[in-house]
Amino acid sequence: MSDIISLAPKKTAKDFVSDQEVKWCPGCGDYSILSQVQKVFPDFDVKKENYVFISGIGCSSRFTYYMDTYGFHSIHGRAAAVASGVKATNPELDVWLISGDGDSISIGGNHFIHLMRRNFNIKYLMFNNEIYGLTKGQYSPLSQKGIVAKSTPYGSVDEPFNPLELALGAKSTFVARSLDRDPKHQQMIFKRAHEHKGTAFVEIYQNCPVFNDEVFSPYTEKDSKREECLFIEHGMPMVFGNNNDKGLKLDGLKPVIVNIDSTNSINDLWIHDERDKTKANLLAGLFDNVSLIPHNPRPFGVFYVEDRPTYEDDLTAQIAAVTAKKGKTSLDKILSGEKTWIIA
Amino acid sequence: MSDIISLAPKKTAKDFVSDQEVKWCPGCGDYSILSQVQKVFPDFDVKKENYVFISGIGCSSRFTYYMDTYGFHSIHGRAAAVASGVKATNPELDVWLISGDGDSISIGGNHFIHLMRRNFNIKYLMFNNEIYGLTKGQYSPLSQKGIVAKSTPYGSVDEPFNPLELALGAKSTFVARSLDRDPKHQQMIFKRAHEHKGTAFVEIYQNCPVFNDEVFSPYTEKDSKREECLFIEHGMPMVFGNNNDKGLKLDGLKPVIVNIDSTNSINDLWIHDERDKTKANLLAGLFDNVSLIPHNPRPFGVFYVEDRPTYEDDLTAQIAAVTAKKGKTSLDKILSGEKTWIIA
Amino acid sequence: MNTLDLKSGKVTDVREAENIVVRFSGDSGDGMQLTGTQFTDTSAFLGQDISTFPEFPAEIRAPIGTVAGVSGFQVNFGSKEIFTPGDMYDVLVAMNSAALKTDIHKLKKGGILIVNLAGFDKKNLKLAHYPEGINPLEDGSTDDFIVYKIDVTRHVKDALATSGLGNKEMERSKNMFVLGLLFWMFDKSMDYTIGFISDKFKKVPDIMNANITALKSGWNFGDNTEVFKTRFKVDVAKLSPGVYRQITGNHATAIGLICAAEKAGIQLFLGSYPITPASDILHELSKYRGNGVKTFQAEDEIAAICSAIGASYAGALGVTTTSGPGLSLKGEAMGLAVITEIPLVIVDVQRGGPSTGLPTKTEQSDLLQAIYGRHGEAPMPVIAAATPADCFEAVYEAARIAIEHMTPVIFLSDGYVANGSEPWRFPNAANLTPINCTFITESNNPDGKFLPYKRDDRGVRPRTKPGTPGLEHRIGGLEKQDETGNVSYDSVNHEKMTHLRANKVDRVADFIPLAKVDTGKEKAKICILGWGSTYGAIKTATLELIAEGHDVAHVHLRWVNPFPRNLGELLKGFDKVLIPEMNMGQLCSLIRAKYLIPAESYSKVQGLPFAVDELKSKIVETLNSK
Amino acid sequence: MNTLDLKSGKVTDVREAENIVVRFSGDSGDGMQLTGTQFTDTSAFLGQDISTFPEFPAEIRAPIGTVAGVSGFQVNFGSKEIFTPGDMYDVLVAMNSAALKTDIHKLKKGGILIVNLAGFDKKNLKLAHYPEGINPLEDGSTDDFIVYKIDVTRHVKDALATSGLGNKEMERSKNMFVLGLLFWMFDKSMDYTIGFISDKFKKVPDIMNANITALKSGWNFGDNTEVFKTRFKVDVAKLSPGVYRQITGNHATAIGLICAAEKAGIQLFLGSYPITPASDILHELSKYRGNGVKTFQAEDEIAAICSAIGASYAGALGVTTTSGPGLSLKGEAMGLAVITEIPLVIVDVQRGGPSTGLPTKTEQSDLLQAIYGRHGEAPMPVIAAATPADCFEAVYEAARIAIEHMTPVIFLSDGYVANGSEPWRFPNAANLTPINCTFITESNNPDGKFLPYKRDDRGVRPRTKPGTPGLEHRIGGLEKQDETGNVSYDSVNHEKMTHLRANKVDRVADFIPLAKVDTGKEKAKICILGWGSTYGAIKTATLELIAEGHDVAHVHLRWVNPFPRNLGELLKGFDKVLIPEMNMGQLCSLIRAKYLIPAESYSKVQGLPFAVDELKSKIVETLNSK
Ligand SMILES: Cc1ncc(C[n+]2csc(CCOP(=O)(O)OP(=O)(O)O)c2C)c(N)n1
Ligand SMILES: Cc1ncc(C[n+]2csc(CCOP(=O)(O)OP(=O)(O)O)c2C)c(N)n1
Ligand code: SF4
Ligand code: SF4
Ligand SMILES: [Mg+2]
Ligand SMILES: [Mg+2]
Repeated sequence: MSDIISLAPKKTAKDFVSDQEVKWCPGCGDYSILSQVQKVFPDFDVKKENYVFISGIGCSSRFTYYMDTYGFHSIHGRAAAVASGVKATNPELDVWLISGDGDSISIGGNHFIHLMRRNFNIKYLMFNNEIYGLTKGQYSPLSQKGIVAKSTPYGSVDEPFNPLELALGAKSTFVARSLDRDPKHQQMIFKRAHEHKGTAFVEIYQNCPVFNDEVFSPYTEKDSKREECLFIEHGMPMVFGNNNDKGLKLDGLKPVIVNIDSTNSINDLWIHDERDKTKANLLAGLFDNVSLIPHNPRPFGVFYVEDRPTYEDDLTAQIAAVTAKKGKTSLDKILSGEKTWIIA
Repeated sequence: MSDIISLAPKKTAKDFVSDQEVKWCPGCGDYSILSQVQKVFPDFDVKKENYVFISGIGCSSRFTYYMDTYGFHSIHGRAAAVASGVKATNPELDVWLISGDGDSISIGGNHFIHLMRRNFNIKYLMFNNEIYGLTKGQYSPLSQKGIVAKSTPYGSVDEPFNPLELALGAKSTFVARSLDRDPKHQQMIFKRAHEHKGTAFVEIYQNCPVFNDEVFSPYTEKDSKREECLFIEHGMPMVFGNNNDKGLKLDGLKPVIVNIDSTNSINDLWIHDERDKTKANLLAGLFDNVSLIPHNPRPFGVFYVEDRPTYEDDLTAQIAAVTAKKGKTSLDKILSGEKTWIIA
Repeated sequence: MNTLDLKSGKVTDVREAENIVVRFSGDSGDGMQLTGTQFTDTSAFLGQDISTFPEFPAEIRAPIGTVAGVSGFQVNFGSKEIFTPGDMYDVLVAMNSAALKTDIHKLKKGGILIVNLAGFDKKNLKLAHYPEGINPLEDGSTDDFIVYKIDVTRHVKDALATSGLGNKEMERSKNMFVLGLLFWMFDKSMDYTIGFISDKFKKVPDIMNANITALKSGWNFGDNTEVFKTRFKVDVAKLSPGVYRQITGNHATAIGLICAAEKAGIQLFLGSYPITPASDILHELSKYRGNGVKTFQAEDEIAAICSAIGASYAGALGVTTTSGPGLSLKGEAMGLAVITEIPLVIVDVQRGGPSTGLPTKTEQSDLLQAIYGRHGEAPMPVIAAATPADCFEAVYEAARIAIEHMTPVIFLSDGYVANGSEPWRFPNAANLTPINCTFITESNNPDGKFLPYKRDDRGVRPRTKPGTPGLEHRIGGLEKQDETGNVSYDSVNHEKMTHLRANKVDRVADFIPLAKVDTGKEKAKICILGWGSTYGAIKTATLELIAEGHDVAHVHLRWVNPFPRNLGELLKGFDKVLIPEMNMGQLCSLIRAKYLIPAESYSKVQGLPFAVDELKSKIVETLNSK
Repeated sequence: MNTLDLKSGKVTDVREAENIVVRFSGDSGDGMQLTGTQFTDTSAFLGQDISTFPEFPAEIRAPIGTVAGVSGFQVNFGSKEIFTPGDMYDVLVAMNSAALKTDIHKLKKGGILIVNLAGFDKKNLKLAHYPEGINPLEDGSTDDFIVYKIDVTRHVKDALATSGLGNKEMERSKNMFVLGLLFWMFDKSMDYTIGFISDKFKKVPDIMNANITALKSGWNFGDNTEVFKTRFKVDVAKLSPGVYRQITGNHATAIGLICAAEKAGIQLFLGSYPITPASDILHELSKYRGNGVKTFQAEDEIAAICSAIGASYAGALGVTTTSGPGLSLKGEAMGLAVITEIPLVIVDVQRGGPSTGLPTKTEQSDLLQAIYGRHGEAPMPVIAAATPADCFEAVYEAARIAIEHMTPVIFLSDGYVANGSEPWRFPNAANLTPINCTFITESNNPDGKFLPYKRDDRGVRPRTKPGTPGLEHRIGGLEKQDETGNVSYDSVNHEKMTHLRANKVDRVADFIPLAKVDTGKEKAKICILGWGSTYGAIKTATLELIAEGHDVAHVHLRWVNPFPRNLGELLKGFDKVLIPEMNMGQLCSLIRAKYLIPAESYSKVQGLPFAVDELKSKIVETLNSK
């Protein structure tokens, strides 16, 4: 939460709608994400002028134009670097980074991992459609192996990343996953991300009806959703299934699916602890292809939260400490240096 | 191990010494690594001319010049990309990648993670001295937070990566750690790496006496080594300590240090399973600062091994499958395409 | 002339024309690209010369009905040689109000305007931002044209009433109705398109039949109703005899690379990162797994070029394809290829810049970057394609020089030639220029160690392949000692190597054709010097001006670095030199610097090719200026 | 002249000299850089003008005793104005055989050679690759010089016999002995260096005392022994009166940036990735946390420039520093800064290229890349520093133009000025040119929405700071509509914006000084046009030639883009224009292209600055050629 308390009348979602025509394809999952962001913003104690959206290039990155806030639509893969400079310069700004799967983890992979370790207080929304939308349908490093796409007509031979594992491996302090088709869940996650002081990485499954339609449908469609999704919540047991009749248990280091019945009570289930990195890694590892029999459900929610000083706070503190100790050097002193001589 | 069986008389370490003067500083840890590589090479069933060394830029990357093999000293951070092209083109070559911590995970971070997921059969030796040697002493993304270095005179505010966690998060199929001052251990690890079919990532703690002297001394000096190092071996219990009197036990998901005595027998210890990714992550997470009391020992050895098809094998197989199905199209057919017409 | 119609027996006004420009314009979802392509292919098949210009929005699918969402396809076909898609249209098909708004200003006076009435209802007019109450079809603004208002939607629905398809599906055939109508109007056979539809939808017979029905009812609509007064007759072209195909620039680039690698007897490796308008080369090449072509979709442009460098090092023809922003990222690695003297083809399909700029528009603004865009003295040859089919030959040449001269070569294409298409009298594989790729297998130094930087008389170093016994050696980005290739910080050696590298590139001029006048005569009053995709427009303008009695000549540069040996001399023979470029005068500054002649720049930076007419006026104006 | 020695009372030959060039040369571990710096600082302190040239190997510490490991420090000091570190040395100190081998060829005939005998034993001779049995001190090859062979090692050990230090530690003071000797020879006070040693080793008194003892025994050695026949007397220089300091180019760059930001009233943010020879700017700036300077060591050069762009966007002066390979990587992001019209200073400390090239050597070969090295039409101003101290003013100007004209600006330095040093009459902070940085706080559009791309009469758009209520707006890399800054794919708008951006940069010429003759007169027979670090050598050559009766003039270009308005006119006044550059003629091609004058290039690509003598011969040769 920002330290700045707004005195102005409460804003509404509409206050965050810019005058630019939204140009995504009909049915694109991006619409829902835009709308949820616009809906939760009035709830934050942040002055409108302090929001800054920074994006890379991709369909998703056009997001910036649609928010009536400050916005910078930068270049492909570099939003994290631009945002780092913004936040380092002015920590009071509430910086949101919007990026696609390609933008984030293909060309932007280096800045992505370095942002995670540095932990600037930036909210990172990655729209994952497992495809390059804007360039019309090439596979991305998050596309499933074997995908037939424009640049790989015989099926890709690329093993995809597991983006949450990657973020955790890069020392992310906040890792979450949500879905375009679940507005309430998104809103909850955006609020949690905003509360977190540090880089909050949120992966959002986003359907691209044009180039990769329905890759996430098991998780978004009514008839499969409750069997395939595991909605995790801190301190709560891991329950899923059409009738909330299934659960995950930990057998040593292995998650096992159990039926909740007379032998397995809800009390035996794995209780989600979002502060436990090992468990967060285990959860992130639940990444089975739905065609496997049997297979684990896919978790959604906040996987992991860690308190670690932000980069900008440490930097500010260092500046304060050095200034306190040595004071500010005057320009004239800087110009003259330690040793001078006079020519008469 | 390469498929190619050499018929020539067995080579010796000397056969791999090039005619170029070695130009590292006196006492640099790089010397030992060079020498261990030259020592193990004759044991591999690979023709000398099939070895290719590819490096980026840094003190470590000069390695290439000192091996009497094919070598390509490329540009800063890009060795992984160059090596991928080499291996994709000619899978028979035995490709070794040499890189520093900055080269690999600062500027080269993106190629690093993508190489891990693609799993080309490449041996990756990362010389970690937690500093930029060649550019004379700036901190690297692996330097400890607070380090005073040329570019951060008041102590760095950068949280470092844990390189093994990063590699695991990026889907590495082979992750190991060794030390410059332990020749035998290095040789063993290089052999293991070479046996692995896939990208084998080996981090080597390497002392830079000029710019970051003794950062790893707790792990290399006689008087502390056995207390601070945990040498892990597949199927073996995790024992360490001056008298082999300490061990690691798993308490649920938490590693705990125990004294091996009447209450804790060696049989209760955590047995290393290099095929278990969760445990590999736990081991990689043993990354305590030695100044902490108490603190975990630092593991050395092979953390994780996974069998996954290599990129080049999948690519070759796809080419074979498509060729088998569709045959090779003649140039004339390619030139004419499907539809032509005649002008008389 | 009034004449008996060929098929129906009705009397219609049949106009004969040498060439006709048709523009299909509609919403991105209306299938205009497909319609245009079918119309083009049919014309080509019938033996007419053609040139096309597809234009589409940067958004995948901008909101339906808006100006931002308009997608256009322009084709110029005729019985004479065609070099451009035409400045103004004879016929404009506008599927909705936004399309009309976008394109009407380029319809010739007296030209034919065909509109789909359903696209002009209140909603569509509003989406196109026409002021409330204004309908361009009714306010007199289209009076200069012959307007046909057709309720395409209704006709299609009528025709498909019994098809069992839903409303939406029926509507999708709108474009086929229009296409059928155009076929009737230009008396073109529907066979080609019927074949295409049958093939494309063979698994969904409902859709196949619907499309064919729509196509035929379009034809019949023209044939049966009395609405249309005019048909056109365009003769087949007097093209050189031979076997032809239709090809786009990107497609020609892809197969040019395949041919070059196969002719050289080496693997083709493409390291690429998708980017508009270059991605189609990656898409096309990825289809050729059966030929062993290795395409590698890298994580970014830097990895793409570096993987290609690695591939070339390992013995392949390494290629990387990109557009402006990607080229900017490749600069450092290009320097590595220069100093390691490794063959590499860098394809840059230029688009509107700077920065992300205008991704789907064309421009020639990367020329100076191609020549100078990396640190240090890092020269490399640069070649540019003149037309879609010329992409084949130009990229083939690029590969030949790269392989035979051990150097990276930049091949410049642009959005206009990349997406445009033309008929191509493709060569026989056997007749392609041989490419000599020799890997050295034994030391070139009788006295001992292999000398990887010992040059032949062309200044070219030997090519090795890792895996060759006895030739183990190291290369890299640090300055290298002459001959041995070992690292050297010696001052004089550095200067020597800098000159050796520069000379090697300069001497490529000995292996390329001399410059010559393409159209017109030597020592004319004015020379129009062009490079790249302005070729067609300049040639057409020159031809027309000569026909009109002006003393104009056209010189086209294929290699922009090095220049042909005789270029200076040739240019000095003209009174004036005018250089039209889709940039701010980049070639012009190179020519002025090298030859000290007062060449003038004619710059257009609109993301659009030159129109022949604007070129002509500018040329005449320059001729008349003192 | 023979004269009574000032202090000792002995009669020695005291030579008066206007200036003297001393070269300290030894192994990387011998402390030559420190020795040279102390000698330089002392000379400067005594009021002499100086110019220095440190040269060191690319390896951190190449094997001891080898030629690869030689580290040199050259200083030219004198009573006249000094503009270069000198071509040839009057005095060469060679600490070992490799040093002699590397540097002897530049010792003047009759010059003084001081050698450390211990560095000429069998082992050292072999390490320097002298043939078996050959010792350059004994084979007559040094007969042209006055040679002093001193067993420095032994003398030092003798002097420190009672110090209680070990052998190795004693040996470390060798360089101080030599320094003391040189101080004696040039009659310079040891006070400055004693102060320095006392300060540096205040925590280790043993070492402090050892160094001071060694220094003094060097002096005494000169004073007491009869070995030395010659001492020198160099007067203080007639420099303009004022307070001086000693400064290197990189240091001057760092503080220039601090001053610019503070004068503009904004934060200074440096996003940088280490690279030789630019890293010292990062090191220096990172010391100023107390002044709120934010340095950010990025993961790579792309992140470095992008973070700087973000910082400027957020209200800071964003700066990024690098050398050639890094500049190549920044091209794409530079285009983003161009189209978003954000202030940004890009510092490129040029080094030998291409690729990794010669990292520790100097070159001017990034000029054309600075001007053209990015895709699309992406112009930006480029300024270059002439001397170490001039880095301050040039980078300050770069920042001023960046901030006041809302544009990225490239500041070119090079390894030679970056590491070289000179006395600097530094300015008062109060007298620095003001820099006007205004952030707009209210809409500039009376009729409504804020117009982020509405320009003032200099063609400059307003600067905003996120956090300002009511001015929320979006910018980015897609082409933008004039005034509103909204995305626009309109053709005519694109051309307009391209011209607006170009004009804005061109109009910077209205805010920079006109070109003028630096030395010599207008309309001389020949103009030597230079830019960047060739300044001193060209000026010296010009002065000497004029003194020798030649009609030569020197024009120096500080802004290489845009050119000063009168440059063409000025240059056309000369019969000939010769452009010496440490590249293959890059400025030359710009001048020829722009003004169509037959400027000739004089190219040197040896990773080394021009020698005055070679310049003079070339100038005379050009004067005499027809
Ligand atoms: C340097 C550079 N390389 C490539 C491109 C082309 N490009 C634009 S967006 C994109 C990928 C888009 O995919 P993603 O990030 O997943 O976003 P989406 O469109 O799917 O939302 C690519 C390759 C570019 N604009 N710039
Ligand atoms: C593009 C580019 N940026 C920066 C550099 C400068 N540089 C060379 S090596 C290096 C880092 C070296 O550190 P590391 O990779 O850890 O290797 P080490 O020298 O410690 O072995 C840097 C920053 C360069 N050569 N190229
Ligand atoms: S292409 Fe896909 S991701 Fe892009 S706007 Fe269309 S539906 Fe959305
Ligand atoms: S600087 Fe450090 S890493 Fe580099 S060669 Fe010297 S000791 Fe080794
Ligand atoms: Mg995507
Ligand atoms: Mg290192």
